[in-house]
Amino acid sequence: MVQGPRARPAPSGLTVQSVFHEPEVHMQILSRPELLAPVRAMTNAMAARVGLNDIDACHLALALDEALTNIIRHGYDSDRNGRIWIEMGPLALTQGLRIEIKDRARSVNPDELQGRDLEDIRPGGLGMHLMRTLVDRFEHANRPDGGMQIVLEKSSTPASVSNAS
Amino acid sequence: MVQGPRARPAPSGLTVQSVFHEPEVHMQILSRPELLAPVRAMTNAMAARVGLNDIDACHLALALDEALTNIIRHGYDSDRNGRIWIEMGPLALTQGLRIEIKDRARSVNPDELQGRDLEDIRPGGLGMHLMRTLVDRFEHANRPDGGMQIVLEKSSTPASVSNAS
Amino acid sequence: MNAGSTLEIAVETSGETTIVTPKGEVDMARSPLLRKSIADVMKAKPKRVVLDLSGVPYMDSSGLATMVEALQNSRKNQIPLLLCSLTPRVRSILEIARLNTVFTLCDGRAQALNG
Amino acid sequence: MNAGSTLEIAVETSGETTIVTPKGEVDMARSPLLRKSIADVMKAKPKRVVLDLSGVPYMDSSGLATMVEALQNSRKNQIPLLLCSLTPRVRSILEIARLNTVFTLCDGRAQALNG
Ligand SMILES: Nc1ncnc2c1ncn2[C@@H]1O[C@H](COP(=O)(O)OP(=O)(O)O)[C@@H](O)[C@H]1O
Ligand SMILES: Nc1ncnc2c1ncn2[C@@H]1O[C@H](COP(=O)(O)OP(=O)(O)O)[C@@H](O)[C@H]1O
Repeated sequence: MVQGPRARPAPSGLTVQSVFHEPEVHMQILSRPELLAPVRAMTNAMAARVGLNDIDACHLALALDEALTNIIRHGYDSDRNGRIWIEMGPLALTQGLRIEIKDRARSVNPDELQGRDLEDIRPGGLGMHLMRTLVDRFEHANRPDGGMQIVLEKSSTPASVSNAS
Repeated sequence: MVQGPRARPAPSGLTVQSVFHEPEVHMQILSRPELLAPVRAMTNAMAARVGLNDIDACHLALALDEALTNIIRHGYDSDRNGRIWIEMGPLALTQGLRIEIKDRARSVNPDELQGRDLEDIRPGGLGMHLMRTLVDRFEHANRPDGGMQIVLEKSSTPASVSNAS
Repeated sequence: MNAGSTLEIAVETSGETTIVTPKGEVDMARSPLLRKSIADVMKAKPKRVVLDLSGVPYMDSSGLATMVEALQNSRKNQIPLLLCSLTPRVRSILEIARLNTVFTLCDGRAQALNG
Repeated sequence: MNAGSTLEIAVETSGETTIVTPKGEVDMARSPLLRKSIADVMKAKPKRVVLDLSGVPYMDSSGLATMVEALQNSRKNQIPLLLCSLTPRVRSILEIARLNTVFTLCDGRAQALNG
């Protein structure tokens, strides 16, 4: 009997749990592009649950998507059996959502993660720019035990601001 | 600094991983009604990923919802900090999805789980009937280590059948 | 959109009929809102109540229970309750719960108002 | 619905214009399908290509990259490429990527066909 991929405990993070956010959902997914849509659907609904509007929810889901896409493509080199851990929960001080992402893929020098210059119109290199721009807080670090950790936070923007464009 | 709820390893199950299904997503959620919508969104997208049509996906998501609702209300007595583990992945032999649900709530005599007679029109007691009817395979057991384990499986019905009504 | 809940409920009157139109998925977290809306409407003793379900793509057993309770309330108070404009998913859920024959179902709102 | 993919792409012609209409979310798993569709359309050397995005509620950077590639292809082959009917979400994503000024955007399909 073949053993399927089993859940493993998430690697321990660089930050400790705090009064500023409370994880409500912990996930472990395999590094497969087909799982991006399910995770996105969950993210949008979690964002609505904490009070983010439709556009803000979409932008947070996009930031997470870009992080996962990079981990799948660059971190795990498109191996379909890598593990990715995702944690989501409301921020305590504002209406907002915090997402923490961890992998056990090869870690990379943060200087390599700049992405391309936007003036240089060509496919690729957009992911890092989008992630940085789409959320209020973006952190990206190598963990001492190997692998990476990404933090994304987005709070509710007042309707008047977010509906402006 | 207050420690938020941390992820704990899922309790070990009664069944072993097999060639017949492959878990792709492992989740741990807190026992909160507000998390039903995010889990449902994820379930619908996972069902679409394995090829279930819209109505079948909705029925599987409903069966999961009923299981979670019962665990939240009856198992954890509406305590908002209980843990529920959910595992999802494609079936190997048919286009379908398997979902496994575990809790560490008080377990219950399976005879108590009958639900009400459908002829008796009153609110409540519908959940068990729906769960049994909505999926192809429904298993409900007490684990030796305490808590319950529920298995739900649903395979794709041919379009001609599912669109008939 | 109000934080945490994405069920919105509109109540309007047309002649002596009160129409309740929930918009969003009805689950354990949201059915109390629907229960309260319908109870409030019944208290005003309208001649008829129509529950327009066109905006409800999903309903679980707590939603079904809410509607069964409303039906019992309507019988006790002799206020006819009609459901109209069910989405295919909600219709299929009602059928599986074998409640489709218990409620008075109308295809559209016009039919419910004239029926 | 085909298993695993929920992106459907319709290709039609109107006069000398070819219109490509994807329906669904475009992410890393689905953008290769869109890339191939557009490449096939370009190969037939139509006078103009319109990408109707009314059915695309979401697009990630792999979708954007696909469109940038299509634009480069269109410039090389001197086949004008127009995007029309963007949803508010996709428009906002294009703006954040600062690609809204790089592409020719039209409000509706009619405008794209006459423009
Ligand atoms: N998780 C990761 N692991 C390893 N390398 C990464 C990771 N994320 C990004 N990178 C590196 O950073 C570069 C820029 O990433 P990005 O802006 O998303 O553009 P793209 O992925 O299209 O190249 C990538 O080409 C890759 O070399
Ligand atoms: N996870 C559970 N833990 C404990 N008791 C349960 C659980 N699920 C169901 N039950 C029992 O089974 C009964 C029938 O459940 P159900 O058909 O869902 O109807 P309802 O929840 O509306 O009463 C419940 O009233 C409860 O006593």
